[in-house]
Amino acid sequence: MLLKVEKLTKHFDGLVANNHISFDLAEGEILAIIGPNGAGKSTLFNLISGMLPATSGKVFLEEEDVTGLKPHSMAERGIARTFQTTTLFDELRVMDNLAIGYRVRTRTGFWDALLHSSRWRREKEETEAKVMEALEFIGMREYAYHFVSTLTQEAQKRLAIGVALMSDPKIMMLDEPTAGIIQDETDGIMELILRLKERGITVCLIEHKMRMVMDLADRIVVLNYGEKIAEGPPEEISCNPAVIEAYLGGEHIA
Amino acid sequence: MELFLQQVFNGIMLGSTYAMVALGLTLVFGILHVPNFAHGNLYMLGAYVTFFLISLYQFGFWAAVISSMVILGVVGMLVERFVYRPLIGQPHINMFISAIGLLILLENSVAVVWGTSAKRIPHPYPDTVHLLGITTTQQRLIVIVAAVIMIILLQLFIKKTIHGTTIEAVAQDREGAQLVGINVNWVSSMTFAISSAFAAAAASLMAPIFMITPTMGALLVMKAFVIIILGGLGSMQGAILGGYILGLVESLGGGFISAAYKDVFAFGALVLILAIKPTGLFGKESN
Amino acid sequence: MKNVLKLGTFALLITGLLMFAAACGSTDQEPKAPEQEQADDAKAVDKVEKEPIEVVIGFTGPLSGPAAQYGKDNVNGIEYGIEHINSNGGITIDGQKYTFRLEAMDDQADPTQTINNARRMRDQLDVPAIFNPVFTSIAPLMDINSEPDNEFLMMAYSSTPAILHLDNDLTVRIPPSFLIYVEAFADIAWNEGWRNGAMLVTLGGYGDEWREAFREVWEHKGGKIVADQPANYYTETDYSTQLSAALATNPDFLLVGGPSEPTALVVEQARDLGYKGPILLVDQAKQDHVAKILGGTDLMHGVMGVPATADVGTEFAQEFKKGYEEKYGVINTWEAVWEYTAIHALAAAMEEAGSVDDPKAIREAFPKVFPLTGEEYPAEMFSMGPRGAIHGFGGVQRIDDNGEYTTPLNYVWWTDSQDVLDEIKGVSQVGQIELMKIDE
Amino acid sequence: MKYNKFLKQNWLYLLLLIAALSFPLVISSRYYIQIMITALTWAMAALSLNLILGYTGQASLAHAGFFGLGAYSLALTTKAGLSFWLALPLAGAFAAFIGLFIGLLTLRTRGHYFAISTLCFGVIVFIVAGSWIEITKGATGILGIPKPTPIPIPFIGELSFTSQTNQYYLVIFFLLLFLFIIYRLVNSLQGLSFMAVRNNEVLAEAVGINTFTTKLLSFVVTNFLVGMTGGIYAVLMGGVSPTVAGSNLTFFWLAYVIIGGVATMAGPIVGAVLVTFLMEYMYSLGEYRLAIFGLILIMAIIFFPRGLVGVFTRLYQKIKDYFGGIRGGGAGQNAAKSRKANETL
Repeated sequence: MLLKVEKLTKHFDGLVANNHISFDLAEGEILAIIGPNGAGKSTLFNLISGMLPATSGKVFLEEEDVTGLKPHSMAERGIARTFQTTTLFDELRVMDNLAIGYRVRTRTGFWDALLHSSRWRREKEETEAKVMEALEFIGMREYAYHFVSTLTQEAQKRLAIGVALMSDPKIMMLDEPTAGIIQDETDGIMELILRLKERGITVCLIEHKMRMVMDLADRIVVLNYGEKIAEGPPEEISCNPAVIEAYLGGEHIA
Repeated sequence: MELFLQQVFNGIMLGSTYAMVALGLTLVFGILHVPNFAHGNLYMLGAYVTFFLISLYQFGFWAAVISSMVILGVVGMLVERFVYRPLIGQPHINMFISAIGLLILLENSVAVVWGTSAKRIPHPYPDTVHLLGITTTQQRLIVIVAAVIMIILLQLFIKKTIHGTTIEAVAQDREGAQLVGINVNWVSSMTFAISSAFAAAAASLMAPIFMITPTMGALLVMKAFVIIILGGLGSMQGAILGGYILGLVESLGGGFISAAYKDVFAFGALVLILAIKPTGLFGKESN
Repeated sequence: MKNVLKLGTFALLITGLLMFAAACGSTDQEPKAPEQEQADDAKAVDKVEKEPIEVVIGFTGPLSGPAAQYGKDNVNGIEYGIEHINSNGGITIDGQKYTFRLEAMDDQADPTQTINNARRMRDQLDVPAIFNPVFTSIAPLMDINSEPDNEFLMMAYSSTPAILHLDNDLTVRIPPSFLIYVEAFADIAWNEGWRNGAMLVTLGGYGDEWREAFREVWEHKGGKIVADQPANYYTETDYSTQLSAALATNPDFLLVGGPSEPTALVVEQARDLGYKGPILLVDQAKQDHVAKILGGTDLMHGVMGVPATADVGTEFAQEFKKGYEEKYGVINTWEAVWEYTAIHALAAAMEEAGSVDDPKAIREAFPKVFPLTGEEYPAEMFSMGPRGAIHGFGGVQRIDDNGEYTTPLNYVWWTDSQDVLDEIKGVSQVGQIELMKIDE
Repeated sequence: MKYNKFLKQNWLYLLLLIAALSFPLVISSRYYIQIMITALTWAMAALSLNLILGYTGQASLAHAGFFGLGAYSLALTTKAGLSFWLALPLAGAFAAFIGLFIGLLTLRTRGHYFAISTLCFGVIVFIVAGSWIEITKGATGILGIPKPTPIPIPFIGELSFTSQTNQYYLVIFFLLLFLFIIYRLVNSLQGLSFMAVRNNEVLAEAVGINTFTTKLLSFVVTNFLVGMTGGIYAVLMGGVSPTVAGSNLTFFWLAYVIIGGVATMAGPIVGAVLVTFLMEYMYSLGEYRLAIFGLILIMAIIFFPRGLVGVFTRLYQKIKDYFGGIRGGGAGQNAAKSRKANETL
């Protein structure tokens, strides 16, 4: 098992956001996490990636206990993530954003920078090459020198995936990669995610667009009120009564 | 034992100033997130206005105190409108710079207008009082009592009036308050007015006991920041309690340990406590 | 477009400010450009009655910030002195008349700004002498006042003994060392039979040295310092904490002091706390100023400090006091008195040296201008020590239990020679003079 | 060919460098040279402040505190007989070392909390400098710091630092050194980490940057540089007193950075030189001077939060766009913003 989540629990001031959630992530698959608003999906992401400390429960990456590690250590170990509201370095250019994404794989420090050591030169060239490759991969070559704030929503979503990709992750956790963009553009992002899979990257994504989830995911985990209520392949989930109840119930309340 | 009681009394008296100044500051920093570093200078301005009214226009002490509060309230509103409101949405350091600019402006303007020599307001209540082995003056007792009354009045204002509850609403949820139709700009203005008026009240009450100088608020504002951060941003109870505690710590620490280093205790405590709990003693974990 | 507008507004504002600055500057007498001065000289030669030449004297010190009033007292003294010198026709060297003007610059007691100011005054106004009243600024000035072709006379106003440890040939130290008061206070206190002293002196370079010096002298006598509770007189507003702690030790006397205003507050707060014993004031605080702030001597029974200048007793001193208060709206302090006399000494030294722009010659001529006595000056100066210290009295005065000032005691401190004492008694206008020897 | 291109791109900087180097040769006034020495010393302090504040986004208000630590360290070591050239890096190292501890304590806080926390530390340094009389000599300070040890030069004699002109060159030398260090640091992958932290700490952490150590590195380097600056200041003034650790200095340096242009190489220098000269020029305003400075500061931050360098770059770009005319859409806007990004790759 690449990633193993065991009974992960999070309380906020007595409020239970995640309750004993367990699931596995196999190498090379695309796992989708779905659930109504407030089901605790993003909190779960935050717990796995180390942004929030879990109240209890454990996370294993390739059998190693990685519970409670800082986000940067998780990134170093190969878990990259994106955020629900597109999060980029908006004061910097596209290429700088990507270069920062690769920073975790480089070691250039104060003295290297000051003395222009061989490592400084090597890593600079390495980073340049990686950036070019990533630009190619996300299809944004001509935007290299643009500022993030001048990009369209869709391009920003692509770039966010590109930044996460830069660290050569084993697992990419994408939090609603298509939120806030139109249908045509969604297809482009879907295609990008499939290409990630082709590269051998394991994907774990939170998504609301059901069609996309059904097309993409190998397996689905369903959360409701912080509990896991179902897990299985798409066709099984789509006719699971508990899931339908959760979604329909949710609709009714809304 | 007598000395101990005397120092406790001194501490409470000192704490009254701290509590009132910190309370005003917690309104603007804790609620509006404006790091009003010039708060101590508004305090100083309040003392000068009182001095001016008493010495030039022969106002009675209490009339001068109240007038000074009103005038500083207006000054506070102007400060909010022209110094801080234009900077909303910019990096937080910008408001800091603006506050420093205001601090320099106020301190030096006062020095130009009223001169740099220390000013004094004659004691309205100079008689000495003996109490439980403590010797003090009526004025000091009045300061302590008046501070308590004012703090209670402010609490009542915030809890019981519409204006007060809107401030509390903005404090708890700025966007939410905006959504339900509260005019946030107006609330900001009013908060600044109350905050400055409170500083003026503190300064005016102290004026007959202390010297009035253009630099009288410089260290005070830093202490007020220490108090509200330790007491929890935006928490009025925290500010009040923190104010009295700091007053006591200083008078007992200064009296029994070291007078030269007494300020180091307060500032050192802040650095250490923030190191252990980066969001302050009563700060909350954010999601 | 909006940015251009903003930039325009900003530029306009700045320009406005600068013009305002220029306008304000021009209300002062503009320093003469060198060419103009030469032209004046040329003209002067033609005339039978030569036009007086204006000599600019420099001052840099705190005129804003916490120590601003201290700086202003100094400036007032020098300025008042210059006014009198000029109204008496200035000085005359080789038939040429010279008048004076003071250029006072603010440095907020920040040594960096002190140096900048000094450079500026040397460079643009060609000042032959610079007054400074802050020890931490005087020291770096002594670092640059001997540069060849750029010398200036350091007119140092500091009673700190440490100043004489700095070797400098172009320095004049104006006030006497405060060690006089330390010795005198200790003597008097000891003779009164007091043994336990509590100190509540200001923090800062001056206060620190004062406290330490007094402790040394007092403990040497066998007395005890039962409490040492320093407070920063420039920033603190309430001294109850320190006072309560100091008074709890039941001292025989209290040594307090810093600038006069906060010192008055300390005296008042000490009485409020029920202390009725004697209080000694360090020399920075001025007794009659403190009394004025406290509305009389009611709270000051048993206070001992540096005498008020009026008690030099001469007609001139009375006139000086009145004139000064009328002109500046504040009581004249010791700083004002010493600086007033010192600028007269400087003018006399220039006349004696026959030069207004050769600091070395002026400094060498300095010892020859004394004595300056109470008939014409508010302070008396008798001679100059080898390291540039002016020899004037240090005096002590007490307020008795009825709130009346007693006759001050003055000390000849630079020598133990009875002859010198007799000689001085012959010219001095003051009453009681005692002998005391302090290292220069 | 290559040199031609270099000249074309950097003519302005070369011109400024030549102007700076020839300044004391052209200007004979000791006053102006002194002001320049002051301005450039403050520029050094502002440059290092810009590293933590501008590039890393952490408002350290303990800057004067560390400046003071460096100054006192140099005063004590040179008075004990150590050569200036050893004492100076030691002063930097001392400030950096204390900075490491204070960084460990304070860098966990963010935004206003960090600012106030560091400000408190600055005030502590100030109080201790004034109160720990045994070491610091209290408010009087330490006097008589010897001038830098002369550097022997074969055949010519030696380079001493007693003259004002040589002191000016001493300052210029260190200013250029600082510029070099900060330029190299900022324009590297390490610098990119700083900017990532400034721009979005959460994201930076998520993409694998250890934001805490990144901030700590920036803080330590900043304090090393400002500690050295304090040492230089101490030797130039020949003495130190607690004023060198006063938070007023921090406020002024902050003003230089902001007025000049935050997160730009030139900004702190432009700000320091301009404001220092402006304050000297406004001298005749007397007491009004500081009040007006306060007013200028407020207006500057409201109208030009990006500082003068930002304004000039934009104006320059506008003029270029106007004459260039047929540039691709959006290019002008991008280029105008590009002052914020640095040529990293």
